[in-house]
Amino acid sequence: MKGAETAAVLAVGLAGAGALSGALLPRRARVIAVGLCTAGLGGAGLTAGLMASGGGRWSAHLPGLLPMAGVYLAVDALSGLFMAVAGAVVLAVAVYGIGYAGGDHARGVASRGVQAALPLFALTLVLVPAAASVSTFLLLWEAMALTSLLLVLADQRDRASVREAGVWYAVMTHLGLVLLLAGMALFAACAGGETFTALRAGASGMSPAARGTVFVLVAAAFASKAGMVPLHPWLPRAHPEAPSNVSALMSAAMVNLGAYGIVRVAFDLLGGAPRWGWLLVLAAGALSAVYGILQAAMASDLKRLLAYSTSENLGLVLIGVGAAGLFASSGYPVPAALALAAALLHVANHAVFKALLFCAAGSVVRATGLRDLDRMGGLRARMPATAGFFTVAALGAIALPPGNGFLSEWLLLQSLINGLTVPGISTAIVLPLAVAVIALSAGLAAAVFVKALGVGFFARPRSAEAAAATESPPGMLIGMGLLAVGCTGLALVPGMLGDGLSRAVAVAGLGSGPTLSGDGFELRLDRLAASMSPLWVAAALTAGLLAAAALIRITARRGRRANVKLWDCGGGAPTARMSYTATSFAEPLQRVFDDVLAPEQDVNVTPLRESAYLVERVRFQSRIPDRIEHRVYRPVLAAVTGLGQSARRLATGSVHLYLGYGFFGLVAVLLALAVGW
Amino acid sequence: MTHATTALLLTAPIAVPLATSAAHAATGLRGVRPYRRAHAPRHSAALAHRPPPPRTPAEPARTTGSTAAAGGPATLTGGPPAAPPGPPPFATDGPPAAPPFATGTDTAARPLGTWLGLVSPATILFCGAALAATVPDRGPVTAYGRLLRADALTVWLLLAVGAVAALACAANPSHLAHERADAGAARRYNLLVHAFLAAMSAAVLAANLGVLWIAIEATTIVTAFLVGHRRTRASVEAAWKYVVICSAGIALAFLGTVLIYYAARQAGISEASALDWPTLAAHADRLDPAVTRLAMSLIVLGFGAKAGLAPLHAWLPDAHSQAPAPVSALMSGVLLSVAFAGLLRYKVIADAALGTGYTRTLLAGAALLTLALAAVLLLAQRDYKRMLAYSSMEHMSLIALGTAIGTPLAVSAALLHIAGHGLAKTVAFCASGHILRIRRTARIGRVRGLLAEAPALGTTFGLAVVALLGLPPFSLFASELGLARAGFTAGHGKVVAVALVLTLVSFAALVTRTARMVLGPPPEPEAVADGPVRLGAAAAAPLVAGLVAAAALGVATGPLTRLLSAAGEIIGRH
Amino acid sequence: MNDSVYTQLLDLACGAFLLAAVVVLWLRQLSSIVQVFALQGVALAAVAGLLGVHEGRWDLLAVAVGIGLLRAGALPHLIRRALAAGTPPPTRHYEEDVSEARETQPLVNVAASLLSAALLTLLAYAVARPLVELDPTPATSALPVGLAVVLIGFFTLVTRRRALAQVVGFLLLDNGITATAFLAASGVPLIVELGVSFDVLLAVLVLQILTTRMRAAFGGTGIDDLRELRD
Amino acid sequence: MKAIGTAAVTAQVVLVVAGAPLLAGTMRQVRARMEGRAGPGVVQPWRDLRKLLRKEAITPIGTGPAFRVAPLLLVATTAVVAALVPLASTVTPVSGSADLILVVALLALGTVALALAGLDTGTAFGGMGASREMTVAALVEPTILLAVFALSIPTGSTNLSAIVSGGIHDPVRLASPAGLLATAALAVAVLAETGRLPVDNPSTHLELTMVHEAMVLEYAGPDLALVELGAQMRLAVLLGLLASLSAPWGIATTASPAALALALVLLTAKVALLGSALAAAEVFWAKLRLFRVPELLAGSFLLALLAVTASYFLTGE
Repeated sequence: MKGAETAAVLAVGLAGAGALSGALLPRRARVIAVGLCTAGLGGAGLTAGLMASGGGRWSAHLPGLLPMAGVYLAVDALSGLFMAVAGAVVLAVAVYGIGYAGGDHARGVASRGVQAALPLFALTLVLVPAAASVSTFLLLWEAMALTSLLLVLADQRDRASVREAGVWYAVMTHLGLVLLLAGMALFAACAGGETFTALRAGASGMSPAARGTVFVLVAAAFASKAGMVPLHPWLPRAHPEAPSNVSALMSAAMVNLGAYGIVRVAFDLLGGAPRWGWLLVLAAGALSAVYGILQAAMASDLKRLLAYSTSENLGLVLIGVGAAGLFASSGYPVPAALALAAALLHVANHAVFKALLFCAAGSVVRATGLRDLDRMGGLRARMPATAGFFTVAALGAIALPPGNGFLSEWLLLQSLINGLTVPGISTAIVLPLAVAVIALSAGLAAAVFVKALGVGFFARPRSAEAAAATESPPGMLIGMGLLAVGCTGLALVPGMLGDGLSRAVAVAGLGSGPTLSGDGFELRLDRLAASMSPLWVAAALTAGLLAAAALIRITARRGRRANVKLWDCGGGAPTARMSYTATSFAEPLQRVFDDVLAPEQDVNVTPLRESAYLVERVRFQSRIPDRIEHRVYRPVLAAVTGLGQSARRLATGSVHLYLGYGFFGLVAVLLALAVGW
Repeated sequence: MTHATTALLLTAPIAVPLATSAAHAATGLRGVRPYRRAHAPRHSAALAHRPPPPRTPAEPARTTGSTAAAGGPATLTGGPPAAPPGPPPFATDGPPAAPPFATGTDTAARPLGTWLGLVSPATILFCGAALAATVPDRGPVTAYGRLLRADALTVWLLLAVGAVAALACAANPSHLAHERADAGAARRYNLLVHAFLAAMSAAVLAANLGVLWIAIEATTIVTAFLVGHRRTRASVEAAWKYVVICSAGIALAFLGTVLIYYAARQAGISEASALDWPTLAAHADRLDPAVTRLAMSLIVLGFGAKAGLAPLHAWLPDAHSQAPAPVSALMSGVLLSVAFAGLLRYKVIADAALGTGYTRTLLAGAALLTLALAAVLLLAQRDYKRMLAYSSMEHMSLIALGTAIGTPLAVSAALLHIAGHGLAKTVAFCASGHILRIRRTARIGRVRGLLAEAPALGTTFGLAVVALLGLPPFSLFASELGLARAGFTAGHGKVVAVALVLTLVSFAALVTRTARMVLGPPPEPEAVADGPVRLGAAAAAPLVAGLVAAAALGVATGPLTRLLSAAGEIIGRH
Repeated sequence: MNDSVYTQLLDLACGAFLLAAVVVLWLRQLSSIVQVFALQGVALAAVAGLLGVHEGRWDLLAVAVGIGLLRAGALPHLIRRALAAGTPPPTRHYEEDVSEARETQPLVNVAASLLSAALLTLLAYAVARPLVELDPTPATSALPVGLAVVLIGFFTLVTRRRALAQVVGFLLLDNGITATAFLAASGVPLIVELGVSFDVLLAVLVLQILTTRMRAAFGGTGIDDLRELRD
Repeated sequence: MKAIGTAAVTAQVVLVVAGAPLLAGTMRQVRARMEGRAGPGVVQPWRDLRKLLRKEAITPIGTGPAFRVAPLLLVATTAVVAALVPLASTVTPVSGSADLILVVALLALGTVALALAGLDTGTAFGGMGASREMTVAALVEPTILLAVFALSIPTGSTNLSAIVSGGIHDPVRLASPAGLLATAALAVAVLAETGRLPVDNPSTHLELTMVHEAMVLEYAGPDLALVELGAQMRLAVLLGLLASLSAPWGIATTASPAALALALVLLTAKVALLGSALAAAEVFWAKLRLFRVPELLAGSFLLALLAVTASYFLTGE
């Protein structure tokens, strides 16, 4: 496979060139050079991925690199799909990044360190799926963590929250690495080899206990990278604080590698995991989907909302992967292949529309400097193109027909509904609940993105910054345009991914024949009487629209549409402060899910000095804390700091104590020897 | 490689540093003393100033009685008057006015000091490289009737000593310049540093276990004065603790050596070669198990003390935080590993005599205990130099864990870890020296926005800590990865898992502290108005070189691969 | 010099050696502690000399004389000089002597110290049992005395509050090790013995200089003042 | 054969467009009669529509394309649903892709469009209506999809034609507990979806209680006509869907014009009957407080969940 190999080498070369130019060139030239190199790198990754998912396989072994281990690379259909997704996102976001980093507000993003780290981060995103040995995978995994940490800390000088987010991100990512290192090292030890081929060969000989431990450790590590609930606190901190083009890359490409890891290790290398393991994955996915979208519904910070929505979408992906594993482990490969195909399609869909959402959010932040939805408004009139792109992406995110999110959720529901043919108590209980979770998260997602779009972009500006907003420069619009084309392409012509998905599923050891086929315009599930042609649905909708417009045109009186004041109940023109903000929009939902969210509200009244009855000022403050983080992480942090404080007594500085340690150590050892240990 | 050249290659690393330190001593004696310090009336000067240079530094002459006490009691200077409980604000020398008696001669010594300082590390590196070309293929070489010997392990350590020494000696001039030390102190400092290098090279090259012990005890004695170089209360306290605890520990190790000697004599090995390592390693199976078991326990306790392992570890944070930056870099970077290499020699003997079980349990126990102590004490750490010292303890326990696992892969990983940690820790300590100079405080809480105020210094310090955290592309990542893989493959999964969790705890502690220091806006915005604090090319060069070397080692060991696996074979053969 | 006389003399010397260590633990006055330490040096030289005579090795005798000079002469002299540099003991004897010359109250009171010395000696005997069984000559059978003095030396090092008392503790530890070396294998090779003695001498010199510096910095040699470097 | 299918589809759409206002008129008439009032007559909604269509088209200041496209999208989605759902015949060219999940999604799309229009006006009523509508829609979604899950179990597919023809050939399935539970859950969901009484009072202008009405407060003239028509069509289609799922007799399964005509007549009868029954029931119902609606929806969700699990436990697969 000459093509894929040259593409990979080209990618590495461009990354190196990008990093050097990022570090050395002056500011203007640096941003453009890095943008072009990263875009080229994304293109190379995309071509390599498409070639691989088209059936090509290549592998490379570089013994010289990475002492005591050597670097192994290999690409097959599964890694090809993820490389293609990562490459596409990197390409579009790099083009967008040129405009974004050029602005005067982006002093942090355009600094040398960040611009040098950006191409390296993009390279790791493209290369992680190509790793083919434990050491190479961990090397690329940690390199991705380090470069993304540098990028998250781009604006660390301006805000303390960025620094705190950076520390949380570094420690949580290292927790993930420790779990992954333990799991993969145990796997390599049991399988007696380090390369993935050796792991595949040795996997059958593993004891169920070892297999279960490896699965739990590795799944936990990858779930934390995908932002699944118990290990998610870094996601709603790192994504909003990172520059928007970086959070687009992280949300659209990096979190997918969490899902890739679980599929690669559990399906391909381990050759299937225990049933309880898959139930765990499914449960984690479901919990993250609901909890993520609930927190998104409550968030009034636009980028925090999008970060929690990433957690929800990855939850849906893991529901698909968990269901596929469940069906496969009870010996039904057909529904398993379908569920896995649905999960992989949702990864692709989510990557494209989430990247576009973050890019649009980035251009809003660039134009207004605001992230708080409550103070935005009226941006549609001032930034029509960005509002248009945000609408296209929101349509994908709310998973309704003309959007691309609908297809993967439809496929996921089909696989779960038809999964009931698999016997067993667990499926009978788990599948309906999974369908209910998907439905609830889809419904809440609709509410979230109506809030984001309606409150953020429509009606009148609620702050001076929003009123002074201007449209983004063409560079950013072209980047967003590319992603919008991707969204509509995936929405209307899903069939083009069809055979790529089937091959990826076959690599995971599930599919014998093609699970879903389609002549480009239609998605037909072969073994089930279900098919979906999104193009026809869109055509029917436009026809209906034109018919209704024609109905009005014919019957209504000729004459222009008059502009009229909004109805003001006779009390004077409605001001911008009267319109609904994100917090008020979410108030009914918050009241419905009150016990889950446990909002903290405090009112403090400052009476006048003279008399307690006269009130000088009343301050109301309401905050929706991340409950799981409070319930799980706060005690742990308190315990650790307590341990640290009490441990200071171990080093009180007295020479007697220090020598006493030595003396008791000596006496203890001698006693052990005397007793004849 | 004729016998003469090997003899030269083996003696040069010891002889040249000794010659350099003698040269410094000579300039001290010959130097014109233009003044005779009038014996000012003895009263405790209110504001302590730098005590006048002591008598000629050639030989720590027998100071007579108390009258010649150096300077009045150095009261606390600098730092806020209401010193909070807990570690005292760093008693810097205070901004000493240029000592009235700055002699004219020291400016002449300045250029002499810079390139003279680099001669000995260059020799060590050159000899190491020359030996590295031959030893892995043709086997060990000996000289002076089996007194000095170089096998793959020795060569690897020589290279590590040379590299770290090169960085530290390159950082010496800028450190001394900024300390505005007067000529006598600077001369005494250089003399001791080169003696220190000579002692370390001797310890590494020694084939006789007795000579090994003597060399390591010599390092303690030489560094005692280096730790106490600043003459403040804290450095005297640190020096005292360092000498007492290390000497007690090393004495136990000598008892262990004596018992090994006794067992060897009872096993019929002739008196001349009873302490010679190769013969001992060859005939170790004939040693009496009970005596060897007792001896090995004492040696792990003794050499463990010098290598920073529990239970006699407590001197390390005090000594490394009070010593001048290049010295603590040398001590943390490579002295701990040289002492640990001594322990490795004994491990080979004990494994042959007792089987690998005993030493593994001892070493793994000491390693986990030290790792736990370091992690817990890092959690609430408030002084960044002590933080770096505890990080050295953490890395030394990982190295001990690697050797405890014992397979060739594990030992190679441990050796690579020694080299990587040496380089990264040297850069970190030298950078911390500059931070101390710029911000005049060692408290983490009072250092803010380093990247904003001094970008070059902040970047190098940040990257050094990134390397210490075990992140790619630095070699500590590759070695920790190798360690974990070897541990699990050798069946010690649980021990390695516990170690990984403890490294996570210290990772978290290190990240929170370094982030607080390095990130953030500049402390006084107007201070940065006139441009950030420049570090200067001379001071930045060693730091950048160290980071580049650590990264290169992490990407590929290249020519050293053969040497590393050979060294791994020696220790982890069985 | 037949065997029985040699064994009795050897045991006498080892007994004196151990007794000196216990007495050091017992005393308070630093100057008398140094006195007893010098006696212990003489006993150690006697042990070495007896072994030299018994095995007829002249180098061993020379080493014994060297050991005697160092451990009974040079080291005590250094410590006395350091002691003299401190504040002189008060002339009026009714005044409680808080000068540096007295080990006011060690960390562990004297009774407890003696008890623990006894326990440590028992431990030394238990640990040394396999060493003795390996080669049951009269010399090796006295090995436990060496180990006991090592443990007692370490105990003194740990519990003393005066700097110079700690130095004496360290030297006791070192005497014990040298005694073990002589009793076990009649001394380590000459180069090693020379090196070790030189190192010990240097160590004591360093400690002595540090004591003077400590007196300058802290105004006294109490170890409890050394508490400022803490976490 | 295809001609009959297309004829069936066009007939369905025309019947729904024309019949919806009449259905609304009959329901109001039934309700008036039961409350002792004379009632404006069945054709009144058509008269209102004609009046509104002739009024002047207006655009409130500050509103954008969302406000203008929403009514068109509402009518379009309902028309497409009317085409897809096998109200009259299961053998139509589009019955292949008549997927129940697609139908539910299209209806949700209409709701989202209207909510966005409400927010676009920027007034308090628009925001309040949109927020409440999206809350209710989000809570209804699980019930509807679980009801779909329950209905699709016997036929093994979510295709509506398959479900309906399955129901026709095997009527016992409709009377089974799973079928009944699913229909009950679907009925409650339809009430919530169309904004009928227990969830929202369609004829109220009291800002504290109105949900659907608040979003469309700013519409006037032809746009208001479209919104009204869209709401009535949505009610008609959903009642038709409910009828064809729970009582599928009479739906043409063969492509013969006679069967088609009979099916259309029966469809109108069934929907009129169902509409008047709903109107009669509404007389006795009072509107639930907004924050008691989730309890109602939770109850219907439980019905749907029981429907799914019941069908599993009973059939013992």
